Amino acid sequence: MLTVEGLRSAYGPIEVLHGVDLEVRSGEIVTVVGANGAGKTTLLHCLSGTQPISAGRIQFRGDELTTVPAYRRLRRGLAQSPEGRQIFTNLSVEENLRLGAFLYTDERVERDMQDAFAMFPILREKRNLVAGGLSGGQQQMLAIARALMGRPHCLLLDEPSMGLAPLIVAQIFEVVESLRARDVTILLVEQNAYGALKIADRGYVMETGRISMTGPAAELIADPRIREAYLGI
Amino acid sequence: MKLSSKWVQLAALAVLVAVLPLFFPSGYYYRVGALIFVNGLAVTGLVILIGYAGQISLGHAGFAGIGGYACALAPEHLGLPPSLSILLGAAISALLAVLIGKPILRLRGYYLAVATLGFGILVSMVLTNERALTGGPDGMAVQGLALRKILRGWGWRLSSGEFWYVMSALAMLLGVWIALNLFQSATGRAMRALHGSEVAARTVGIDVARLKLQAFVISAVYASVSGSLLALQNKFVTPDIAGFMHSIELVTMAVLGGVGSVVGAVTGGAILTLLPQVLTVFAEYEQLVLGLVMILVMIFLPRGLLPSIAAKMKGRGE
Amino acid sequence: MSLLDVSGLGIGFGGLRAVDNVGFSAEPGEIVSIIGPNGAGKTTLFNMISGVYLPDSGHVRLDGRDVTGAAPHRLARMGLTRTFQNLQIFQDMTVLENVIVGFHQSESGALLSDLLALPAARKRSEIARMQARELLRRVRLDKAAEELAGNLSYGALKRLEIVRALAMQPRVLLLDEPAAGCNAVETEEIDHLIVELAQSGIAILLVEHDMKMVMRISNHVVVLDHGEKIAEGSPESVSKNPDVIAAYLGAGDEESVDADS
Amino acid sequence: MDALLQFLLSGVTVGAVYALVALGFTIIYNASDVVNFAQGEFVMLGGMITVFTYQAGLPLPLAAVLAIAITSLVGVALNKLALEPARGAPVVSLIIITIGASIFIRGAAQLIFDKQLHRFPSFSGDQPIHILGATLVPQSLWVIGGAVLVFIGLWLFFTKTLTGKAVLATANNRLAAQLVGINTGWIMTLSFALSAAIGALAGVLVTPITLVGYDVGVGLALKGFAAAMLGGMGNPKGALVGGIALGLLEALTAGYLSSQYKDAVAFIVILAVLFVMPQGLFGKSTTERV
Amino acid sequence: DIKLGASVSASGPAAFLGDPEAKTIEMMVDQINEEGGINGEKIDLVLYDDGGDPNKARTFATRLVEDDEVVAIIGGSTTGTTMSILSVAEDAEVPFISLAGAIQIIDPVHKWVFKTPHTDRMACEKIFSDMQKKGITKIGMISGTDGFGASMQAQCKDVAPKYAIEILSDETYGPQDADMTPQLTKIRNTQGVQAILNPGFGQGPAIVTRNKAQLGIDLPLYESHGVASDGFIELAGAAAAEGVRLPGTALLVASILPESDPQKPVVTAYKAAYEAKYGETVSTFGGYAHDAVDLMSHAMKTGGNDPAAIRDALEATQGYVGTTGIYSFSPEDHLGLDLSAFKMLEIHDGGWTLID
Ligand SMILES: Nc1ncnc2c1ncn2[C@@H]1O[C@H](COP(=O)(O)OP(=O)(O)OP(=O)(O)O)[C@@H](O)[C@H]1O
Ligand SMILES: Nc1ncnc2c1ncn2[C@@H]1O[C@H](COP(=O)(O)OP(=O)(O)OP(=O)(O)O)[C@@H](O)[C@H]1O
Ligand SMILES: [Mg+2]
Ligand SMILES: [Mg+2]
Repeated sequence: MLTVEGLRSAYGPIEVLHGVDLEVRSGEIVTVVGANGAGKTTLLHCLSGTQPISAGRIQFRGDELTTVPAYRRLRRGLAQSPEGRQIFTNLSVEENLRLGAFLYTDERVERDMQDAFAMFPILREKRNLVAGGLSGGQQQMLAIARALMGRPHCLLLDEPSMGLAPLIVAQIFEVVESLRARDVTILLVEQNAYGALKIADRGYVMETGRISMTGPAAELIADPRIREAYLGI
Repeated sequence: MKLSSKWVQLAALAVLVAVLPLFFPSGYYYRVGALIFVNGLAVTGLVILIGYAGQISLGHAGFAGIGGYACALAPEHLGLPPSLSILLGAAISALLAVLIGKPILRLRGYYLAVATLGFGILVSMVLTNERALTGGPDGMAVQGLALRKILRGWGWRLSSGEFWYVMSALAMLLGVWIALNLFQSATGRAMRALHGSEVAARTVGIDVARLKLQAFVISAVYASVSGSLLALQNKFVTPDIAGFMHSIELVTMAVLGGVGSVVGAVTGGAILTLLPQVLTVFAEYEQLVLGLVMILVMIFLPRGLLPSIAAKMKGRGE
Repeated sequence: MSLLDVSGLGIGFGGLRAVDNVGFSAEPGEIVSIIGPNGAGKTTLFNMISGVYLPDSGHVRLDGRDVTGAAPHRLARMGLTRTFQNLQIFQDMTVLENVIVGFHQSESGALLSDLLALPAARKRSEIARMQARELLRRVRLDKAAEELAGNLSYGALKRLEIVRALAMQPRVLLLDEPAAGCNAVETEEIDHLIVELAQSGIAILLVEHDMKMVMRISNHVVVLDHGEKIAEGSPESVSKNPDVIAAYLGAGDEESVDADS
Repeated sequence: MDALLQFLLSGVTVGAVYALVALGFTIIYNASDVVNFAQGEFVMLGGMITVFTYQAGLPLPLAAVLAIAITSLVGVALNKLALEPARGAPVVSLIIITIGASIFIRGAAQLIFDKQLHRFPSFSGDQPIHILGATLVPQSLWVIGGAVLVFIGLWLFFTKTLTGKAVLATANNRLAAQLVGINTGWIMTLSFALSAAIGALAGVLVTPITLVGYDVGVGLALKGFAAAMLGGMGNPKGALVGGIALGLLEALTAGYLSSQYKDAVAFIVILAVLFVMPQGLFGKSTTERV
Repeated sequence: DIKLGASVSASGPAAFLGDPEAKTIEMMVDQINEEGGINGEKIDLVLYDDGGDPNKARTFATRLVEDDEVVAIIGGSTTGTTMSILSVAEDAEVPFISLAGAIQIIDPVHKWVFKTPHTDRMACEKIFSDMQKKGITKIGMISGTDGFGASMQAQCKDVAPKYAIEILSDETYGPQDADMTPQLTKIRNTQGVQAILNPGFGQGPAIVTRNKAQLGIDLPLYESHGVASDGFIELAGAAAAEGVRLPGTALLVASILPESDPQKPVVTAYKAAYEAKYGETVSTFGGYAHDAVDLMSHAMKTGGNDPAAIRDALEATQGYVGTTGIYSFSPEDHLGLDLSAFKMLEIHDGGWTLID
């Protein structure tokens, strides 16, 4: 579904991704774990087209994605719930969700919105309020819901559990699993590595801009190096 | 910014000031030099306000007007020597800055811009309308500085152009020195911090309102002194000195050169002062070229001339 | 008389009572955790205690002095400071400068001495600079000291915010989700740092969704839901409270702690 | 009494001129947070192009449409050639670009056209309309009507259409806008075209009253900016109300206090309003959670 | 070659004045050079556009004397720019002919400074004497707040008592204002006003004239010499401008001047040349520049390349016939015009008519 080869990217003169190879197969949940500053967020932004890449290529559902502008990638089926939420703070919760489905004008939009409200009832309560007034966790829910409104084939999640209460974290992981059932492929970046690896099929470990390890999630959980460096066990 | 870089920047400026006259083919160049320094002084003040503290002003020419007219009016009505009138103007400007700064500095961004704009317009309107006092739109004459005569008494014969070149350069260097001191000081750092995040600045104990006011007052004094020097060397002053266009010109100079850096902003001032002099060759196309230069600089050097160039060189070095 | 005493604090936004009649106190060296579902009012409570919002009912007392509604910078000078859930970093300043700003109170003197770079001002700055470096070393950010703060990754910025607050040598420190965005190992480091701070006599208020951390280090836990305090007590007692389990922790307490590890 | 009415009519007429300029600011501001100081030049172009094409023999309506179309193109060009290449630059830099563009357009206009003042005939003649002893020229009704129509159009655009929302989203968070599939580049193009068109329309409507010359833009932009800030930047309602309020303030001051200080009084009132309402009359305060 | 310097406001708010001035200066110098120059020497013109900014004007003046080393200067479209150039010219001892109106330029007399336009004070006097003839004693005044309007307003207030004229209402408008009905309504509602006087230039007077018609105010309207051009009638509209009176120069009425008028050949020649070259109608302001260049070139014929000699020759000029009037300078009078140079004009059927 998604293939990344030799991806390099830089902020100004400083390169932070030094040739990343990665693959996500259709219907999989794949997670990327790594320390602060490893480049996980940068990688996702490269995939979404919001961060320029200096070398390498990205293929998505058989098509070349490398040169497709960011705003066209959702049309191709690639959505992201970005780090730092990036909601539209001046617009209402409902407008945020509606813009998530910017590409669509059919009646399914309304149904998707109801689904989102069902998933996060608090958003229904706050639908007419300015999104900037939401609490941190509520904004995180909104960001995830907004990404789902784009009806992605493949969803990129950047630390979706950040700032969420334990109950909701558990719920998010359930949602992720249920999305797979709906044929949505997931690339999940998480600091909660244990939780992520538990639901993932495969995992990648990223260290300072490179993939240092990869394998089935179960194997990674069992790997002592990973347990020590990322799981703190 | 390293500790020594303050002295490097100051020394570079001072050397430039001292060496340039060797290449001056005529007295007119002293006049242009003096104008550059006078503008550089006002722009340095704006760097403190805009670049450090992150507050915009579209009305600083108002303070220049106060400084200018102080030098025109105080000698005539109060019998004050022009040199002291500069201080009087600065004091009035500072006082006014406190009075209007207190209410309007609560405003942000464009709202602050329009409030300062209003202040500038009020000043220029008073200068224009109070004809009996200020001579109205046609302006009024200003007494010269006695210092030049005194110097002559000591056998130091300077032409008016040379004299003002030296005076303005000294004033600007002093202003730049102070601004660079501020940059590295606790106050300057706090100003830049509030630029980044007001809430965070507050929670580390910075009195944001007071700090903004300090920046506003300091920059007002810079503008005032610059206005005084301009009036004194022109021996004439009109309300244009306080006009909206002058305010915009000053801000443009600051941004063009790089509003975060004192020396950059002074460079911006130099360019915008020189450009019209160079462009007289294309008289018809002057505005066209001027506008184009502004656009191109901002496109290719979005953080202003000096900082952008510095960043580019640094990038290449790495 | 406690070091920090909060009583009956409340605030509303439009029709919503975001925090209602919340009270607790904290002693030097104590770690008080505030937990609760998303939108329970934890950050809002912090905003009121630190003077960012003006509460419409209740009191905040510091050393017995009523400081309700005092400006944040006044509170900071009295020794109360905080970090932010949504990062508030001085983006265009270097990492080192960010920390030096934290030393503002001890560093700043008369404006004139700053303008003229008098020796006294230079000396104060030099001291602040050295101390700032020391602090950066403590959270392993000393290598990045000269970088622009805006270029750091999220986790690094979180740590930077904490040391900036430490620079003030606070007596009361409010931490809003300090471990968010950090992996288990990094969380543990922050964990140690907080315990260390508490041991040095600072009263710490902690908002955090990482239950493992909360249970491990708190002396006292306050639980909010819908703006109201629904429980408080020792970590053990709170974690067994059925209301808390229902509202926040979820059925399998075990599991959620597990998921966080 | 008839004097008061006359002052009010004058105020509304002038206010509608300011409102039209202020409305022009809203779209670009809403799309990019940039106050486009070249907005006044769009007004000037609208007037000047109409004057010259009309003098060249085109019927007035056609000349006006042509002027609006050409000015829109200028707006698009301004975005494509000057603002887009500078994307990512700080907002002050973008503002300086618009000031540079304003100088540039003025310089070009003085070369292409001339430095004289011009006007073309009023749309519905110059026979004044008498209302209770006060008078109004028919062109004032055109200007007022134009302002109201543009306001309604913009209000519908921003509250009822998805494209309008996309414009707001682009300014609010460009990154997120791209992530939800908004072509932010196109949104900017659209915004500049619309803003320029509104500016040009203003020029077409007001020229029979205010006259037009290559350098009328600065003054209009200044007043329009003040009006927009009084009402609250970005809000069409604010632009309309702010413009009319500013016009009324000036007229009433000129009528009852001092014509010399009418601009001063207007600014003092603006300062007073901002003191109480730091976001202007209808501006939304941005909610920034920490 | 003889170097002649000029600094006018060809752009900016005073472009109205400066644009025709610049064009005229260039045209005249070309003409002189084509005809063989001054005593065989060509005039080398250095022309700057100060944009109406006094500070820039001073810089250009400095540049003219110090860098370009000109022997004489023409320019200063506005009083503000003139005053800036004035002190430079005085210091450098270079003769300077100003193109601005205010009386303070030549009163007191500065040794090196001359000017060609009438003073605004003379315009007031001309208008008031016409009012006197019509028996008007009480007027309302509405003036622009720009330099031109404000200066003339002050002068008119000053000389009004001399003509037994009382100014009952004194209103102003800004240079960019779009509607003056409030001010005019106030004047209309002032008891006893018999006529309205509007010192100003640019778009203001045209709008005042239109607004007066809109309000149906039936009082005589006097405009200043600042609007003396055909453009004004076009902008104000022939209907609204009907009956407006103003003091103008012979230039405006070139075609209807009697053959006997000594200015007739001068004004017709200038008008023909200017309109042929630039395709736009002449204005009074271009006429000021015409006279300045002409006066200067005459003085250069005797003074050659020597600033002091040129100055002396200028001061000795007697009976020179220009577009603005007939100049006779003296050490006490560096304007050299009297009221007779002004003609009272009235707009009738969209054209100019001579009153006296
Ligand atoms: N805007 C930026 N400018 C310059 N450097 C940046 C920028 N954003 C990130 N970096 C640098 O790029 C590297 C990778 O950052 P990135 O945010 O991708 O890491 P991450 O793996 O997502 O970390 P975290 O877990 O903390 O979110 C870091 O070294 C960071 O300092
Ligand atoms: N400025 C504001 N405007 C409107 N509503 C607000 C504002 N601040 C807080 N709220 C509301 O108050 C409630 C409490 O928010 P708060 O941020 O305190 O929650 P929290 O407990 O910190 O949640 P989280 O764990 O998600 O960070 C939320 O419902 C939020 O929408
Ligand atoms: Mg990240
Ligand atoms: Mg919170």
